[in-house]
Amino acid sequence: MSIFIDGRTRLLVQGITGRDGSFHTRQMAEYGTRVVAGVTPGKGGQTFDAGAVRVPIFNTVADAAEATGANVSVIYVPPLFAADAMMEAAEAGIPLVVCITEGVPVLDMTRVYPFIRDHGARLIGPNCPGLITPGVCKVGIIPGRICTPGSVGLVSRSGTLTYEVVNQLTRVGLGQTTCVGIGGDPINGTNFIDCLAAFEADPATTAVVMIGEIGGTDEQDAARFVAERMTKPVIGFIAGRTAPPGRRMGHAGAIISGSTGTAAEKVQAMTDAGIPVADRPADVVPLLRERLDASVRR
Amino acid sequence: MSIFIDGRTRLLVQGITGRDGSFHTRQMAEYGTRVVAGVTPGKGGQTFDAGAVRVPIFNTVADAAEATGANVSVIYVPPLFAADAMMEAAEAGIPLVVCITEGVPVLDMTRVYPFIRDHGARLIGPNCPGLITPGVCKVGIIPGRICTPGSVGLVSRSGTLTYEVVNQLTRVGLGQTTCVGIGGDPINGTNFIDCLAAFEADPATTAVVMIGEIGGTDEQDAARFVAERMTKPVIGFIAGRTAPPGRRMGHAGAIISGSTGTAAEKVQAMTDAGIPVADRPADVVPLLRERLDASVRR
Amino acid sequence: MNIHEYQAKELLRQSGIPVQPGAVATTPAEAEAIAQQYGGAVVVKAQVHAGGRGKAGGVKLARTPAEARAAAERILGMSIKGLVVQRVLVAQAADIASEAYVGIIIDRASKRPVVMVSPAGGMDIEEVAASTPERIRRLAVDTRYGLQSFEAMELAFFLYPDVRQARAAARILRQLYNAFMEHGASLAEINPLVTTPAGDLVAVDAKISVDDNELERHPDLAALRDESAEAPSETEARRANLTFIKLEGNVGCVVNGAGLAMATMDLVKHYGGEPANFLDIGGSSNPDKVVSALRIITRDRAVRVILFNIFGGITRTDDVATGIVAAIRQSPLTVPIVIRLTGTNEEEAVRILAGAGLSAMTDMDEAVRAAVSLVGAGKAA
Amino acid sequence: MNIHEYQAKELLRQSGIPVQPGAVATTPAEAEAIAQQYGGAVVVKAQVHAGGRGKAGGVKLARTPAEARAAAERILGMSIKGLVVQRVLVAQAADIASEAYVGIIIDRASKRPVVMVSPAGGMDIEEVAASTPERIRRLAVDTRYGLQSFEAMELAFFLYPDVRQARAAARILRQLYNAFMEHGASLAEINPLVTTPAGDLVAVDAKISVDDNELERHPDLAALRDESAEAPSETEARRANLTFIKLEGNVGCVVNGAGLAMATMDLVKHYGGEPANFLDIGGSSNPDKVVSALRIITRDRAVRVILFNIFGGITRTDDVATGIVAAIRQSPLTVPIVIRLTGTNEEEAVRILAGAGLSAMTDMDEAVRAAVSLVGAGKAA
Repeated sequence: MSIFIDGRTRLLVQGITGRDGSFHTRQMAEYGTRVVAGVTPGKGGQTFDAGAVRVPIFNTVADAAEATGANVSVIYVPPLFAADAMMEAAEAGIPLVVCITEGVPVLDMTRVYPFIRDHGARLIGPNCPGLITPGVCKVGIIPGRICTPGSVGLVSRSGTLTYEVVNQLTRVGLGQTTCVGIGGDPINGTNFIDCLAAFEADPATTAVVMIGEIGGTDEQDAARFVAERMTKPVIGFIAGRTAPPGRRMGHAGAIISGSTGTAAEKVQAMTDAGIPVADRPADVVPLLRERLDASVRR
Repeated sequence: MSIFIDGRTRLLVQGITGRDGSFHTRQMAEYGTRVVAGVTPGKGGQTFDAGAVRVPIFNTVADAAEATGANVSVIYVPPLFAADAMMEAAEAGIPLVVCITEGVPVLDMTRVYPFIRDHGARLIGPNCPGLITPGVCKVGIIPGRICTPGSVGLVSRSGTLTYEVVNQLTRVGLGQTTCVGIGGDPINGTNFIDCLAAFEADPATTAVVMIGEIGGTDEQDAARFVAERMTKPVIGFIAGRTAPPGRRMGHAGAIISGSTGTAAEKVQAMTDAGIPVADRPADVVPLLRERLDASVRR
Repeated sequence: MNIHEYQAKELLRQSGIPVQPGAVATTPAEAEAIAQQYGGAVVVKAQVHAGGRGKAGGVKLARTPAEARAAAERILGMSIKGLVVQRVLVAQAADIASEAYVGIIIDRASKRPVVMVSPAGGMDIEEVAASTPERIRRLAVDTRYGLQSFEAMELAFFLYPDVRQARAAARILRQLYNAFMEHGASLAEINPLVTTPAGDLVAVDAKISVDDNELERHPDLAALRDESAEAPSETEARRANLTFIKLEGNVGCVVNGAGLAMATMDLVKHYGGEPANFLDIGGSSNPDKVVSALRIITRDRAVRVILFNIFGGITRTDDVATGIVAAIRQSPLTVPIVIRLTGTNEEEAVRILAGAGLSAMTDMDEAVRAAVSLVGAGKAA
Repeated sequence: MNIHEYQAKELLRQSGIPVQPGAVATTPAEAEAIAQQYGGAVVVKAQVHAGGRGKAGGVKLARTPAEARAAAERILGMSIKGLVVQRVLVAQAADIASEAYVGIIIDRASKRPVVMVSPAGGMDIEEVAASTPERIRRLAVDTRYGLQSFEAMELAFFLYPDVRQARAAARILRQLYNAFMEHGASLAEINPLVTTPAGDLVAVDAKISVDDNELERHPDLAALRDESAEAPSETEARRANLTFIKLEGNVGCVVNGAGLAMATMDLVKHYGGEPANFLDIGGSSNPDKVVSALRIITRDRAVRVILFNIFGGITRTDDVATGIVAAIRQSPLTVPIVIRLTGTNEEEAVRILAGAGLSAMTDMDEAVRAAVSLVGAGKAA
């Protein structure tokens, strides 16, 4: 079992013929993901050679969804076109939209967010590495070979830091149900709580690692959620403990949220919620082991 | 009993110090309606003399709603300010908003309609005479003396034509639970079906008169609703049987709806649904009597 | 409010849409000069608020400036559906590879603006809808988001398989949508949207109607109104804030409220009469409005009887009575008048009318029957 | 991207907001000429991207043109928080009855732009938030509808009991919101929004930051960038598409990905070191980016050791290795370098580095410890 993607995932790639889109389509197909359609306006009717399969290309997501029954879309289009691509996918009835694109203007996201919600879809990202259900299906850019199937869920705001942690889990044999990179942009579609709730509901997941960073209050909200609603052990890590204050968000954001979004504040909130927080990435594995052992003993 | 408004109605008047607003506030108060607040920006803190009561004036609907617990708002502001007024009322949490103003731009309504829906409010109008629960409460401009309490529900797209029919009902002793004028604009907040469903659910209403006119497909949709969902007798009237085609809507509207919105089409749909349709306003009363007698006999 | 083709094209041009070049002429000499300036063939088109200009001979191709002059000579002053042509548009003739239709209107059912496109351009879209409905594609736009790029592309691909043309059409659709919203339009269409042999898109005919309720917000658009292109009764009615539609019968109707006005017309027919007009004096009418209404009605020589049907709510019936008396004092009636009024200040109204020797009824049915029976009698009531 | 006060004011002026008149001078003579032209008292203000200009002596009142010249002489060339003043704004001094704050930023929690207003204008809004939070009112704007009139009025009444001023403020708030959206801003504020003794509102200081991600869409705004007001390393980093923030330590870090970069800095601290910078080379990095990164880092004289931490995903580690080798060939390093790389094309990367006599580690912890232990050693690894 897993969250969000599994063996029934039928993937559509928006921007399939672009530089990043074509490269990662091949990677995803090679990993075993069922890539059923691609979209590049003007190339409708052509096919894309993804190695193992030839993927039909369509002019629009609506056409692609109708013809192929795609149920997940992953977006690799340039930043100024990403908002339109996300909304196109939601409008076409795709229930899960994953946007890899980095550099999407935040004001675009103030329109995309309600649009996605109005359409009952889930958005992961933008500016995220996507997600992977090891051994089954990968949507995005997380390197497949650093993952292995297992029972740990992982959710992270970061890209390469996720790889770092997943890699350590895999090296010691702690496989994963699903690893989700939710992205670090100020406005994104899916937050920690969404993923934690999904992991809590997923019978195959026995523990969760959450990797946060400075800025915003998402980790604090997640900590409260863990304390109040979760039965499974959660281990945390927060990047940016030594970051100088105010360099990412500016002061005004802090005024609004009533929080400066510092690492200290987040670590405190997580500790208060009973979440062990690793000091170093290398401490995640021992902390996780400890909690898993404790669970078993209980 | 009644629909939408009753003895618990606490009315707020937007544009209370304007020409129409001040006149009708006095009329409504005199009729016994509980007018609890008025809004005129810049006159916050003053009071309005409504004869029987002095009504406190506020600068904003939010202030008024918070201070007085108003649960219905009626709007008498100039047409170009009406959209803002309707949205202000909905945003302030007023569950029923009645807009009397005529001449609201239809593009304004394309924004107001989803806004009202997003806020879970009900809008009646714009360009409508409002509604009255005879003997209890009146919101809008329907003359109180032509109504009398009873068990007939009335819903109409028209203003004075409504008065004509209500007057005839009253003259022969057929009193009304509630009379609702939904307005004749291309985009309005509440349609026939909304009112028919409310009358069907209202134990005090035993029969309904619906008064339609040419344009759109609201009457046809309502006819289907009556056939499928209503147990109470419904009598109809359609104005505009002799109107030249295409003078109100233009051809393109008809293309969209797949209908020309003619009176003949509407009368046919209603007849097909088992709704007796009066040829003249004066025929409404005999038709209604006939159906009521039939109901009693059943 | 309708505006002329040349005005609509100017608005579209301002929105960035590629529009066939053209200029307006009010004389044959001006038309010739414009043709001279463009060099090649031009099309001379009557600027009137009426459909079917082509069939009426109001659109002519001219290969030379002299032909343009001759065409303008024939078209200017021509009457199309009762409207005299005062201006022609002299436009560069476009080379046409194909023609499409794109338009936007308000849809009551979805409560949204709806964009319609069809590859069957140049034809009346009504005809396309009737004969080949599958050649029209519609999209209801959520105004909270506007017409999105992807939506415009979906529509554009329905018109053009070629991606370059589809992109150009998508851009035009979004510009048209923006123009529609910005100008408070109730209709905006480009028909035909021409593809040239080189593959470029250009708007060759355009129509925009502006919601009258928006005009106060758009004084620049209100200024585009061409009263010379309207019937004088329409102009007067609009200025007096009355809704007036001329019909073919002889019973002149003055009513308060559109629904009651239609019901009154229906009842006139029911009793075998023919309404001469739809006239709604609206709510909160003052005596001046009534005077204007009577002036408009009596100008119609077909009218044989005047029927007032007033149900006073906001409308004070005494105001109406005062208006009737004032109008008759200004110019005595030459046809009979039947007055039905009931409601607000009814007693006062009856008193005012009696003072001028007029009587009033209170029942609508009775009044309509009386008016119809008076048609042909030709004497004052 | 930050723009200068005078640029922000020009944008607000274009949006219709009443702005204090002013003009930019780059010399004392120009400042005098501007003051001469305005006649009365002026304020001479340093145009730098730094807060606290007033406390630093960068804002001076001048009663005469001569005083304006003298003020400009003192301010031009002055260094404020390390930034040299190249321009001054010479603005007509405003008569002040009261001061308010109005601003808009993006709020992560509501995922909307939030409008903030406070009658405590002229102060740092952070200070107001800390000391008298009840004097700030916030509104999260639903961008699907925009800032509505009634919302603007609610905020405006919080600032001004007088309806005339409230209406003027509501108009300014909507204009500010439109400017914010139109220019792709991440921050737009007017502080103070001054009420004159006559009761008029005027923007006396303004600040706008534009989302860097929007600049491609707004070439006119991108052109407002003042590179003379930036540190050279920031300019170079931006041009190379690197995210670089200078810090106070001596361990120069080059990392791919912001999260990993922060985690690397944290680990440096954890082992007793001090990071000299945050530097994210991003995904899909090419060798040129790495060369730029090394050039930026080595320019910092405080750096005693260079630490690469690369986890190859999209980033190919062989590209990074190629870049390192190329940079060292161009200008040999004078400080030791520690390289950790793992992931995509790792074997090839190791081979490339070995060819230049460099070795690489695969464990992050180990690499960071090694780098920290090398601080002070001063010799190449």
